[in-house]
Amino acid sequence: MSARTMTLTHAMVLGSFCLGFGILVAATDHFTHDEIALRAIDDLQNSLTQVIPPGLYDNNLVKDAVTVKNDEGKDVTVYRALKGGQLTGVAYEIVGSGYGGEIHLIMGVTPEGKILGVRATEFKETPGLGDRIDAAKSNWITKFTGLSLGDPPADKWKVKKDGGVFDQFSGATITPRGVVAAIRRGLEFFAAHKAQLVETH
Amino acid sequence: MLLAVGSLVAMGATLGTVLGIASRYLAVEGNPLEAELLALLPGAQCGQCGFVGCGQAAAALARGEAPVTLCPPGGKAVAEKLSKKLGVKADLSEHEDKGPQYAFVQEDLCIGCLRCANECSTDAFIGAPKQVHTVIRENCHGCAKCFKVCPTEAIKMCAVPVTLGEWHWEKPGSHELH
Amino acid sequence: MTLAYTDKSAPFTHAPTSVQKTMTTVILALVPATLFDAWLFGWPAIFMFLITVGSCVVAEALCLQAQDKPVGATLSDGSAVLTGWLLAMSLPPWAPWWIGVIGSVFAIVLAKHLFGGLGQNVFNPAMVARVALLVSFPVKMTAWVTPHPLFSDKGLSFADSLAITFGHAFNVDTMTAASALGYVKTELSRGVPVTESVQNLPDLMDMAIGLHAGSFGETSAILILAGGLVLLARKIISWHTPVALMGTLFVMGTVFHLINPDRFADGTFHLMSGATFLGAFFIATDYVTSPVSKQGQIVYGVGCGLLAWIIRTFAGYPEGMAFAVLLMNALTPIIDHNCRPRAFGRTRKGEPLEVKGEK
Amino acid sequence: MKIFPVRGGIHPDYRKELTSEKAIVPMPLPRKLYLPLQQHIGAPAEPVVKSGDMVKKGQLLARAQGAVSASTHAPTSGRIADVAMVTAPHPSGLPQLTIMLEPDGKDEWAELPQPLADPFAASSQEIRERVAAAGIVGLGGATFPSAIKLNLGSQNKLETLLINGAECEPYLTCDDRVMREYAAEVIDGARIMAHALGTAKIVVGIEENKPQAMAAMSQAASAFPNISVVGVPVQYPMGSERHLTQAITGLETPAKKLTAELGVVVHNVGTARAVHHAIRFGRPLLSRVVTVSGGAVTEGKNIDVPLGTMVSDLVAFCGGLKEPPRRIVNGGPMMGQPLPSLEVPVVKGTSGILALTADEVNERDTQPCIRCGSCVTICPCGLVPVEMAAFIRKDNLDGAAKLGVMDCFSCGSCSYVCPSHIPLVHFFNYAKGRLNEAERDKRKLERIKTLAETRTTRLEQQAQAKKAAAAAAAAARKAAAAASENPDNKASV
Amino acid sequence: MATSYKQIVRDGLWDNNGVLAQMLGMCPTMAMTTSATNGLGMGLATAFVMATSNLLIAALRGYITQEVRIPVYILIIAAMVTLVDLSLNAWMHELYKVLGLFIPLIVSNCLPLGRAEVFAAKEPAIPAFLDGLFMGIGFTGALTVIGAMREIVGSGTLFADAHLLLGPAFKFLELRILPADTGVLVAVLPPGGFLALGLLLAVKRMLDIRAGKPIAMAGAHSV
Amino acid sequence: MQEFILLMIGAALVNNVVLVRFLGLCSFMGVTTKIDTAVGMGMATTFVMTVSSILAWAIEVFLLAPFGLGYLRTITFILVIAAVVQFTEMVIRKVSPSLFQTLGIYLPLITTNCAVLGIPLLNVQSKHNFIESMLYGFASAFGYSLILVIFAGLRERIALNEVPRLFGGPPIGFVTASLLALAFMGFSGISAN
Ligand SMILES: Cc1cc2nc3c(=O)[nH]c(=O)nc-3n(C[C@H](O)[C@H](O)[C@H](O)COP(=O)(O)O)c2cc1C
Ligand SMILES: Cc1cc2nc3c(=O)[nH]c(=O)nc-3n(C[C@H](O)[C@H](O)[C@H](O)COP(=O)(O)O)c2cc1C
Ligand SMILES: Cc1cc2nc3c(=O)[nH]c(=O)nc-3n(C[C@H](O)[C@H](O)[C@H](O)COP(=O)(O)O)c2cc1C
Ligand SMILES: Cc1cc2nc3c(=O)[nH]c(=O)nc-3n(C[C@H](O)[C@H](O)[C@H](O)CO)c2cc1C
Ligand code: SF4
Ligand code: SF4
Ligand code: SF4
Ligand code: SF4
Ligand code: FES
Repeated sequence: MSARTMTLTHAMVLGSFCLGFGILVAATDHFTHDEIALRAIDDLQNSLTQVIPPGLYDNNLVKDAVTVKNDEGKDVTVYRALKGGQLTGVAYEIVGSGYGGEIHLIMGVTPEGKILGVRATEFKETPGLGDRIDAAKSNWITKFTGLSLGDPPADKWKVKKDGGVFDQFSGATITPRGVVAAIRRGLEFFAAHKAQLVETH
Repeated sequence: MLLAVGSLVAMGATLGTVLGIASRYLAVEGNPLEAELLALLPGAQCGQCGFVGCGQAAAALARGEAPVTLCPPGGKAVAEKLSKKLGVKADLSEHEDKGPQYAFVQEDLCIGCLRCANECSTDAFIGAPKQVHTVIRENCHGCAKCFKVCPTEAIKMCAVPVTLGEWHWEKPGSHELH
Repeated sequence: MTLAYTDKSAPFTHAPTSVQKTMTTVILALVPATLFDAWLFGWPAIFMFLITVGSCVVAEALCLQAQDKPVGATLSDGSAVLTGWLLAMSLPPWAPWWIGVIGSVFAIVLAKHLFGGLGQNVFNPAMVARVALLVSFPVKMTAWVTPHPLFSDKGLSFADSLAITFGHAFNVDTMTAASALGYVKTELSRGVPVTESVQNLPDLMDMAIGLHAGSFGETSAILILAGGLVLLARKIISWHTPVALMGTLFVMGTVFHLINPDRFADGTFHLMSGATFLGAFFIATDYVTSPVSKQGQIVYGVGCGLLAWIIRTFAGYPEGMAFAVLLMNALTPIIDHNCRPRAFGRTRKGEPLEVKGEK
Repeated sequence: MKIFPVRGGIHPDYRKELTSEKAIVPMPLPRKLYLPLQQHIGAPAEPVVKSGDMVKKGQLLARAQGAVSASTHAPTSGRIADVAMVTAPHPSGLPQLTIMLEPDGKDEWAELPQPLADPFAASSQEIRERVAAAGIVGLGGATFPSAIKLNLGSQNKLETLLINGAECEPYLTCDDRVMREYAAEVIDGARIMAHALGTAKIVVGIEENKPQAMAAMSQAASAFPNISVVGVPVQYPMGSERHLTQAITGLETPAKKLTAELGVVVHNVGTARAVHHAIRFGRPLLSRVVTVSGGAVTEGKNIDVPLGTMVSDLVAFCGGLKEPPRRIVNGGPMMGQPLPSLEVPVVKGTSGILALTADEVNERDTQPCIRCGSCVTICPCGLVPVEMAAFIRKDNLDGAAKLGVMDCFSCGSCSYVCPSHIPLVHFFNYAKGRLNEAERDKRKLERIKTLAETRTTRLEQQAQAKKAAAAAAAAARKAAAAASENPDNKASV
Repeated sequence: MATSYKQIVRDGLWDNNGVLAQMLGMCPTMAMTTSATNGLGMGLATAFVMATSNLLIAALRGYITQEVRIPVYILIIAAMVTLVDLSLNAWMHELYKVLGLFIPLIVSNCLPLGRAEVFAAKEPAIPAFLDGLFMGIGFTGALTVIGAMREIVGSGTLFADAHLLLGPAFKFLELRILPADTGVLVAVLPPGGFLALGLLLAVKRMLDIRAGKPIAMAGAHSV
Repeated sequence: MQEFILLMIGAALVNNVVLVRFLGLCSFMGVTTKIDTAVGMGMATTFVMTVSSILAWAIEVFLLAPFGLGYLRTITFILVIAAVVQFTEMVIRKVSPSLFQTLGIYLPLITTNCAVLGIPLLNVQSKHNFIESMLYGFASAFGYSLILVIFAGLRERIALNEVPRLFGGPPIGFVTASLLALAFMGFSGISAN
């Protein structure tokens, strides 16, 4: 075989394998694409219902979303719960910084600024120490339900070690500190953009 | 979908071409390892390894078809070097040197047949036909080929004695092992 | 007969040195600081110390036994006692008994005997244990207590002490205090500048004498220093490692403090806190895990100082010496490889020197 | 004179007080003398006498052979009893060809060469020939034939003759005594050597723990402005020529080179005295001063011993052993060779015979290396004994060679300080032996290779010639055949 | 040069186990073994990919030229992985949520490629398939054991959250070995991973010595 | 500037590829018996990792993102990396046979060195731009090489030890890696503040 046809053979072999497996993968994508999109929506729905009690809304939470810029200029997607056209609550993602990096949380708030619920969705805190912010591991995170900016007072929105009211976990103050701060910022975000969020379309 | 398959194929074809071209221009001729191995062998071309000379022995080593302990004249030292070069862990303890040897012609038995001199790969023999032969010790590497062909068993393989100058200390602790 | 005389080459005389003598000297140098801290922290500290040293010795004996090595002869070299001793000195004085036991297993089994025993470990056993404990039990390992001197009115009764070490009757939390480094770090993370938080710490004199919270052996800088000077005088250690280590730490501290006093603690603070002296004189100097040449020891010391400062200043853990030592332990083979003395008559690269031009 | 610092080294317990005040006494003639043919570095000498010959004192017994060698002479008059294999004063315990001489008790001198009337008028060549004829070798321990060293001036521009009176080995006091008692002879010998070498300056380096020797030598040298006697720090191994050169000149001898490259030649005091005897009286080297010492010897002495005396006779002269020794050492305790027994002869290189007790030797079981680095700090050669030994333990000799084990001159300092009592020097000696062996093997293999190649080409040429011959023969045959056929053809046509 | 089936099974499960003998696929072995359940999940996904890719490679190897073989093998493996990833996401979403993170990483696990080069490229399809399968199962076993070691020491539990992976029926597997909050945290952190594997290798060696097998002091890589 | 430095320190030390991210472990264990080999492998990997970070960035930005082909990411990245590696292999084989001899089967294995795929994926995940991708790829590879060399140094020393029989070879290697990872935990939490 001449060197040139040899080169061509390589190209052909690799090309045809790409063709075959490309088709295989693309076909799989074709058949799973819609299904996967649905699953993603389900997931979102599931986490939203954790912070907004099911009785509070009759709309499609996932669809009823607005985008608001926060203080840092980042877009925040806010999902709105409506019951009979009336706004009953909003939910949005907040990010705190913990020991192992960012902690992603989702929180629900009533139009009055009271917390409906908070859940940690994604974090890399140390197992056995910082992971107690996970509702599956401890009920620590549920204790925020019902609180608001004034309750407790603003200067008490801290962990006990820093002179606030919230328990830290023994030996892991950084995680709770990050979470408490994030929730407080989340409430402040709501307060700042309340007008924008509450108005119904 | 078409896009996905298309771009993948294009990529595959391109990479295949690049590799094909590369394999053409970057081809390696011969086996460089072989030359390196050959350099390590004694080069006595004595054939004790079962190959026709060191060149073939090196080729076999490079192909992995011969053990690193193949070369008796090279002894442990060469075996160690080969195993290092090839990254092979050889059990060299088995390969205990019998110690260097040299051929000694018992003059009363030698009939001057010249077979030994013809066999010797290093021309270590002096003597003419029908005359008693002797071995130049420094030229003999103890391969014992002459020993094997001598019709009168006039050749003795003797261990090279240790002299004061060549003696060295044993490894510390090796006494306890004995 | 022949072998009996000629089984070994010269020299046929030997300096009066031995491993046992070396280890014993180091232990003796530690005694004053140990006694002081035993008094300062009372019975629980004494229990913890005895448990740690004891379990190190037991662990060593078991490891030797398991490998059919001579137990008595090897134990008497004193290295296990010393490892246990230094481990105890780097633990919180009121640590529960199992901290000492688990630490000894880390130190002796994991860090030492898996590698072949005395002289063959690549990481400092005591520091491996300390770090593994710190990482595993961050709560217990950062529970420093304020001084409770024996025979003083703050001193604890024997029974209470037993409860602290062996039970959980006592709520240690009520008397904990942060170590100086930990305090400054926590305060900084809340936005309190260093200049302010150091105001609340004991003054330098108290820090030097040791009247403050800290690990069992770190508090009394002066007594540790005295012990270190004894080692220097007896030529057990040389000045290179400690001086390079403390010098670097001090320089880094001072320079950055001058740049931004609110963010960076000053050099003296770095020297006086966090077991700097213990680390510089007794831990970084561990023969086995540090470079053998003087040049290498200087590089090693500078590395330890630099890393300790970086970890103390920027990283998650308040205490950096142990990590710094371990990290430099890891670099020791590379340092040894590159910092060999220049051979007589050769250049640094190993080529024979040029003959100097004729005069 | 400014003394330059020297790196490394140790301060062992010197124990010189055992013999330092013992004046040199002559050894009575023993019943039999054993004179090995190789008492020097280089090729063994060739015997010129045979069993039964009668010889006179100072008569040549064996002649130097080859470029590097030294002759041996009869230390006294008597009968050659035998020339046979006798255990060498060497740790191997291997035998060595040795001339045995039975003294007749008359101690009759042979006819000696005429002394040089004025050595300083003689040529360098002449002095060297005299020194060679006298069989003088370096008495500082290396036993290198001195005549060859005296020739260094022909290749190098020499400035200084350094007389090595350091005697840094513990126990040994023979050089000390020689300097105290025969200072004038040493100085004269040194002047003769300097003349032969062509050096203007002579420096005598003496460790500062020998004040009397310093005084005696200074006194003897006071008449000669070109000679300076300097004290050097008490620091083993100050006696090593490279280190002594560095201490005195501040210059570092490049590896694999001689101090001569720096313009310095080093000779031992004993060598200088032997040269004095050879040139001024025509006497060959027949005896040397030996320190007998050590805790196991009844009475330590400095003795002028006829070469070839059995060590057992020497020890008996010192009152025998008072307790069984742990080691018998030929030389000092740091660098000396252990002897297999007392039944070996004193040779030219024997500076001391030590019978050491177990306490003095202080041997202990080896413990694991704790990497204390002492060996690295003290190594006067700047090597890393700990790493070299670790490689050698794992039989990685090439690794050890890369670290410079061949630069190690076996001074023993590292073994001396090692708290784990690791026989470091023993490891290095072993490695050096193996590496030298490998080097020899390699040279031999190379030789074999060329021989084999020569043979192959020879055979090829022969084959070619044969083929050519065969072809030529065939062609000739063919031609002949053709020639013979053609007529047939022709005939048939 | 087909290898006997018995040999394939033995090699995969123990003698030439991917983790314990060849020491390939180390990354998931360290990263995915903070609990027994994680190890199990990762192992199963890998086993599936290995079996199918080995099968395909062995079947198609006649068409592959030497110069492009590695890209082709990788392509096949990557396609299989993507296939698994997408399918799980679409149709077994709960399982996907547990395994999802690990799946793309299988591509870069060197064990499948190692087997492709060493085995599938030389042997017929069926043995190749079995080799992939049993190597995968052996891999799963090793990961599960390491995961269990780390989980017990580090968190005091065993097979926590197994029901998420295997279904509610497997809730009985979930055990608590030590009292809550008494774990040695370092075990679930990076150092614990290396240590667990080191100890496991020593255990394997001990068992092999007991069984009288020759022990290899080095891994697959030292030829 | 400061953010680039932090990015690089983070990639090289704090989130070290080998000890924290657990990527590239097979070659980490395989080629670290000698310092020289480790240096060679480190250089080869650094080259491949930097180049593949750049190529992956290009594929992501110019092909996958604009056309919504995210599901082809793994397959395209790995394909390109495999080709780069094979190319490197041919070059080394040609240029330095002895290096080829020592790196042996590791060269093809760089392809499956998870780090070489993992780092480009992390780049995409962190939405790094061109410069950041390149720096991140290079710094990670540097961290990888650093650990390789340190570890090789440790193993060379341990090779001189009398390690208990059960632990000789790979087991003690892993124990050493464990302690090394423990030491590197000291860097955890390094941040700018
Ligand atoms: C291995 C390890 C993991 C840690 N993980 C966390 C964590 O997930 N969350 C946290 O807040 N602190 C974590 N820490 C940080 C220490 O526990 C730190 O000392 C503590 O958060 C400081 O708080 P304190 O004031 O309660 O001592 C961890 C520490 C270690 C050693
Ligand atoms: C470590 C060591 C120590 C030495 N000590 C002495 C010594 O104390 N006195 C001495 O004359 N030669 C000593 N030598 C030998 C000298 O290096 C040198 O060979 C000798 O002085 C040359 O003189 P010579 O040829 O006259 O013997 C020593 C050598 C070494 C390697
Ligand atoms: C071998 C051993 C290991 C232990 N490990 C831990 C541990 O990792 N963490 C811990 O908090 N207690 C440990 N303990 C202590 C007991 O479980 C102790 O009762 C428990 O810590 C309760 O103490 P506390 O709740 O008062 O802290 C251990 C005990 C033993 C004997
Ligand atoms: C000066 C000196 C310092 C030492 N420091 C330590 C130490 O920090 N940690 C330790 O475990 N052992 C230490 N040792 C003891 C000994 O070297 C240790 O047990 C070995 O590391 C075990 O192989 C020290 C010994 C000496 C002589
Ligand atoms: S045995 Fe050795 S020397 Fe003889 S031919 Fe074979 S390789 Fe060459
Ligand atoms: S043994 Fe015989 S044939 Fe071999 S080299 Fe010696 S003399 Fe020649
Ligand atoms: S002196 Fe001995 S113990 Fe110290 S480093 Fe050297 S060999 Fe090791
Ligand atoms: S014996 Fe060699 S290695 Fe040891 S100190 Fe002397 S010169 Fe150095
Ligand atoms: S699995 Fe990551 S390099 Fe092998």
